Amino acid sequence: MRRRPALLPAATVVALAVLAAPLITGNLFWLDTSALMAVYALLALSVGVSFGLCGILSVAQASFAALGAYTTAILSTRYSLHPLVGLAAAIVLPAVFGYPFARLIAGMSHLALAVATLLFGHMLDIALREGGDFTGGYIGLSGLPPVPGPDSATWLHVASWGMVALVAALLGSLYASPYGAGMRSVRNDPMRATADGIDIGHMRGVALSVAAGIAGLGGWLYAHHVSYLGPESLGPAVSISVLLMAMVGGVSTVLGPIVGAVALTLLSTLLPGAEAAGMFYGGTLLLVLLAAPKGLTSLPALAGAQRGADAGKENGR
Amino acid sequence: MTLMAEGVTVRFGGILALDAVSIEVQPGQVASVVGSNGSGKSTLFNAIMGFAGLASGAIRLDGRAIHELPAHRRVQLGLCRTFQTPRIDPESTVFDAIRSGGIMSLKSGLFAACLATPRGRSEAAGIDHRTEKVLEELRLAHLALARMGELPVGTIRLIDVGRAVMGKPRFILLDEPAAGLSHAEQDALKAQIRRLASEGVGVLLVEHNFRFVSDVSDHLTVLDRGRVLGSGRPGEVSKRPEFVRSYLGSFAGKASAAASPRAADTAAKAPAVMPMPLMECRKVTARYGGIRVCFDIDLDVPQAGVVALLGANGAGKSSLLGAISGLVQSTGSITLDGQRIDGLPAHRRSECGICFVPEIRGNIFPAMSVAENLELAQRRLCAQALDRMKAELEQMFPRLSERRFSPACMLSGGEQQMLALAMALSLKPRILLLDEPTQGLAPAVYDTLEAVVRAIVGNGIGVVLAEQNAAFAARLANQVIIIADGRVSLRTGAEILGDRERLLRAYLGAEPQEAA
Amino acid sequence: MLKLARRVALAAAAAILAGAAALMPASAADKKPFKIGLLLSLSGPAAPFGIPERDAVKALTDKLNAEGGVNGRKVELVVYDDATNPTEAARGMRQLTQQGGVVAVIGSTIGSGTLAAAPIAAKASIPVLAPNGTDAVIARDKDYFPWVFRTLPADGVIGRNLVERALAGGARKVGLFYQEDAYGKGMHDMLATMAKEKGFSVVAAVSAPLSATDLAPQATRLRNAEPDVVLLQASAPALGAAFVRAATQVGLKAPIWAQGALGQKSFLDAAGPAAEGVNITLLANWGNPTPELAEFARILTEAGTPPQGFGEILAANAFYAIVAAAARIEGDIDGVKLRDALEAVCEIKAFTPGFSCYTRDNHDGWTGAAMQTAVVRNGRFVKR
Amino acid sequence: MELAEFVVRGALLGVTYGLIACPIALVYVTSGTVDLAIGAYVVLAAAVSFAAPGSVGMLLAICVAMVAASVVGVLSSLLTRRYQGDKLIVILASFGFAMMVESFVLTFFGKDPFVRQSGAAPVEFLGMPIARQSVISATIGLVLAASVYVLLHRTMLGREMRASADNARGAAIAGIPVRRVQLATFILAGALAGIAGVMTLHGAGLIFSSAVPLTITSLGGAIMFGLNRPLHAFAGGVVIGIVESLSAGFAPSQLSTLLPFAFIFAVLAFKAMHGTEMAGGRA
Repeated sequence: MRRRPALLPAATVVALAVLAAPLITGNLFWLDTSALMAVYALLALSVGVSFGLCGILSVAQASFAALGAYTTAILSTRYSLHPLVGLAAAIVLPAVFGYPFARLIAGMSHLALAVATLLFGHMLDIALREGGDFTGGYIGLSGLPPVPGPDSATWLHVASWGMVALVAALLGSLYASPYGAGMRSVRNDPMRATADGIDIGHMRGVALSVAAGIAGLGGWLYAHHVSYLGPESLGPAVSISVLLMAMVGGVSTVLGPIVGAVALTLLSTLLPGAEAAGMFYGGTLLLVLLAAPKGLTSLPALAGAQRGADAGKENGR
Repeated sequence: MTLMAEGVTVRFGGILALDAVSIEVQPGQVASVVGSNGSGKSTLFNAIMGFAGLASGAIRLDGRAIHELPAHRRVQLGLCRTFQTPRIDPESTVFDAIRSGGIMSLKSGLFAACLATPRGRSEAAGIDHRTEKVLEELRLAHLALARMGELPVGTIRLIDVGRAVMGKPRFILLDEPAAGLSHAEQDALKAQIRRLASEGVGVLLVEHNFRFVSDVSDHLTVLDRGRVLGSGRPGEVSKRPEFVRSYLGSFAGKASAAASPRAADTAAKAPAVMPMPLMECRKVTARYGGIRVCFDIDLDVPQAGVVALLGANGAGKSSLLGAISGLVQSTGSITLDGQRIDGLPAHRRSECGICFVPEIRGNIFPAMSVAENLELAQRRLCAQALDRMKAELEQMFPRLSERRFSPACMLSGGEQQMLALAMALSLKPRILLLDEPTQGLAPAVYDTLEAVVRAIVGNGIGVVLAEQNAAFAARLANQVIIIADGRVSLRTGAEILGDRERLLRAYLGAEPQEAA
Repeated sequence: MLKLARRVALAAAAAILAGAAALMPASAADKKPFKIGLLLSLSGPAAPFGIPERDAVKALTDKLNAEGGVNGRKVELVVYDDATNPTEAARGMRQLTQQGGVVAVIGSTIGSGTLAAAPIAAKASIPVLAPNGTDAVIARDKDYFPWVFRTLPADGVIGRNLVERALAGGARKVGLFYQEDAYGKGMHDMLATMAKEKGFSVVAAVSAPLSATDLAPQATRLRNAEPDVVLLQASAPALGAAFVRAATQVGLKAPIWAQGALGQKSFLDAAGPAAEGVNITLLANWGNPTPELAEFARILTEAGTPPQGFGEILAANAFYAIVAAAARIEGDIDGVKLRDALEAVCEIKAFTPGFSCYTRDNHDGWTGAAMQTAVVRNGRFVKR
Repeated sequence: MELAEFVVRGALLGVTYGLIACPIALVYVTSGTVDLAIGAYVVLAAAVSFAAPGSVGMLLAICVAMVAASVVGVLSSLLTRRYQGDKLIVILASFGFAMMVESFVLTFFGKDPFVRQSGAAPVEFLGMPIARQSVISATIGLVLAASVYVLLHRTMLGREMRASADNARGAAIAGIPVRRVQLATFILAGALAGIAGVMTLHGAGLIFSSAVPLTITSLGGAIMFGLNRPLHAFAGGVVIGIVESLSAGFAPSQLSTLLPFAFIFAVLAFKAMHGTEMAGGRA
């Protein structure tokens, strides 16, 4: 088995979504949570493509999602266009923006790039607030049409996880392809990649463009699911939390970011809330990072590797 | 139809790394560049490939100037290189590592990859097929699914060559591909290089392993400190004195007569094998991540004696010293004065008296002044010992007190080496590990350096000296251990200095492996 | 992870037991209790307002239940922290309406939270009492309009009121400092409109994000513009205090008129002597209380959460509106009945004067007459 | 004159950023990672000092900040020891810890602002009235920056820190316990942040949620002029303060918050395009 199993992540997503369906349909709160998890999963997948696959530590994924979300929100409220028109625009606009943006920032070190993208998020946030009636300003846009399709609880679950599964399938195929291997080598070793004849600037642009498109899709789902969109909805704080999700799940696999999104959303839902919420959430996060710094999906492999290392040590002594 | 470098000059800051170097490779030809460390071989590669900018000169491919193009464009035009230190992802499989060399030939792009279109899939299958073919040619098919990190460095180098071949290059630049390869692996590599040449690919080779070079090359260029020293057919070049000088150490020729008696002197003072060695290493194997670089090496270091580790670049000398000092992961036992120290972290071993001076003066702090460097090294000394140490160093290294306020990075190479030794002595070592102290130094400094090391030994310190410069090492050594391909190839006394033929053979890895 | 799961399970079990224990006396009572949802910002930037809101409703609920509830029905509270995040507010509304079984929701602390959550409440036919002044919350053109009621005068009304009072002395040149959120920006835009209407000029308008600490540059800019009067539109006590302190430091001498949201003890504490002479329009004045307000202060203090500012007032308004509506309902209470009852409420045991009536067309309830002018003297708000 | 006043006020404001940027850089040079909880120590110290008045309270506050910083120091050591190389995990872990501290402050010290005003009259400087506390804070800031310089260049611990940063391998060879030195740097960073917290408490004041914005602005300032020079980072913080002040003073209010961000972004993009990035950061 030389090929990475391209469709396995997507199949896993479908299987889990089907398994979870009976628990979720009939319970609107969990349905809501499930749709939100799907939004976060898409955003975390976007982190996966930009950072996990191509090594661009962008902390602006929620801002790309906001670009997509505002696009569809403005199209559907101001111009009364169908959400499906908005869907295309919400994916294309961030994707088109992502390429030159990546070329602009690609020369920075990891840390500078992270800071720069975070600042970009803040700037977009301010621009949206000051956008007046066009963006809804500080108050935001409300009354967005729902996700198109039958008005049933199950449909939302099917539609949102269907999107995640579709993206996972496309990414699974990308990750397994030689093209994906090229992106991975840009992440692992830009110099080596150059010596392989890869135009690393172009590759980074493509990766961030794809990532922004996926984030835009997440933004679309967010906008039409929540039906309200304000500057805080998909702000820099969300960018940081989806980065956490991707890292907690395992950033370099297709399934990892999805697992991370589900795990951390569950965590914030189940842990006690109010003033002390941050202590529980932050504390659990630290424990998870200590236990599995390469992500939850790496845990089985990690246990194996640890055993191997211990065995090696014993042999050495 | 040639690859040419014309009068290539490269500067790094004020340093002239390459000075008007010209070289030419024809299709189907194997051309090699040899030269000691720091002679500019890798810089030449970088200049040709676009990883280093030219100050003047030109790179031409089929007459077209390509030195303005970015590196990846040059690769797409048919140039390809390997790296001296293999750049690998330890997690990836051998199959993926080789396959990545073929990615640039993809015609289908992102959409084909995401949607797995028939065209994308057939292209991917084509690349996979070629990868399998290359694996078989390299006789590595059985390792296709092994992780890169688990392989010995020799295999990794071979894989790197395969990776370069995948791009169907017209010219291939191999940077020390044979370092660390076993004989069988070297043979596979030779076959691969010959096949490439016969298919019309031009090969440019940088290599220390002279036997390997003479076996495969059609043409040889000797570089020395950024200049072309000479060129011609391998058989002729190796007989020229300037080659021998560049290869075995710059004053090997002139010093051989003078050095032997001195070495013999030292040998008489301290017998080759001490009854009770100060430090004993048994079956030491060093590894970087998963890559093992030297294997099962035994080493005894006497008090007040010098053990010289000789061998070509990449043979595993530095890694062994790193393993002893605790900076490189290792297995095997290391005992100092009867105490096991192999479990200790590096800074504890330093406290026990193991002091390492890495190559290119790696123990000094470049941004800090000479005085600060020394104060750091002397910080554990009590007032009395400090005064004594200062006086001692003052006498040994008078230059350093003159330059006490300049930052270490502003010192000349020789002064830096003196500082590195002064810092090492300040730590009151019992064992001093010196890694290539002559590297990058002008021959004028060698005598000073030799005197200093003698003085150190005179103080009862055991010295392990890793050198490429065999002549320099042999002038000091009581015992000589020659390492080739990460293993001991010859263990002998200093008298080997008299037998230059044999030394050269062992050095080049031609001596039969040490009988256990 | 296993340990965590066990701990979560234990916590859940404990919560169920506690819930059951709480239910015991209620089920023993004559009538079924009804539940009110609190969808408030208990963490994040708006926590300084959300926390007192929750504390006030808790104290009032305990008191009401101790007195026998509404027509024999006790009140239970279900609390959800939206962390000052509209996404969480929407989710919280879903939880409260679907799982919490509430008949009314008080929230959210800030406008965007209410805007995100109100459509969900409307779908579930649950009335929402919004303790924020954001104009869009009570917009007639929205589908959720029939379900949202405001528990204070709208920002536009309060703002207009403030400007009128500040200019009553004949000032023509106005300076404005506002915080960068819907509350501040709304004032900024309205002031521009009013300037055209009334013929005064806005000589400088400066802003700062809620996270700003040192406002000396902003105060300097206002000082240099030489306004007759400075309007201070901030709800965050830290920001308001930082501004008046900066104003004293840089020598900004023009009188400052602050919006009622700063009518908080923490503003006075943080501003110290710099707050002296600051004029403010208050919803209620803890420093100079009516007898009812003094009683409320006593209840809060006894509950261990002494009064802080306006959050308690807004929450109490909301709470008593629900109580007043619930009192009109015979039989089981549900969202629809409660909404209908709310639309007929004219009498609330409110601490803010100026309540007219909630009607089918008017969900705003309070008018500008609610505001009273005060000035800071010796670290207290006193009637002007 | 007007311009000069905004520059001076900006510099005074920037001292706080500088005092936070400086420890960010200190931690970065010795351990190659960034402690995102640094702003949280500032808030924590301010809260403790607010709750416990007097000089004992101040000392206690600084100690608490140091203890909190040592937690991240130990975490960093644990994470890097087990999984070499990936500094990002440490950065994320420090963010998680910052969340915990913020929540801790909110739970135990409350939602109200932490401010303590002196009530002293402003002093005149070049004809502009300036709060006495600002002058004191700026003085303390400069003294601390100078002390950091002295510590780094005139003491053995400082030399060990610089040595660990300059050449970690060489430091280990010279017998310097690099990990312990790194932990010491974290604790020192905590102390600086603690002092910044106490200073801010007596100046502009802050609230439980100030931690993240403070960290981001200061990190931006630190990274602008090279994260591997603590004193450059301090200067970067001061420059950010000046840019903020000028922007608040002259830009339309809609843009005043955006401009400082845009300024840092532009500096970073400029550096990346001109290839000076390599000298500026190692990550």
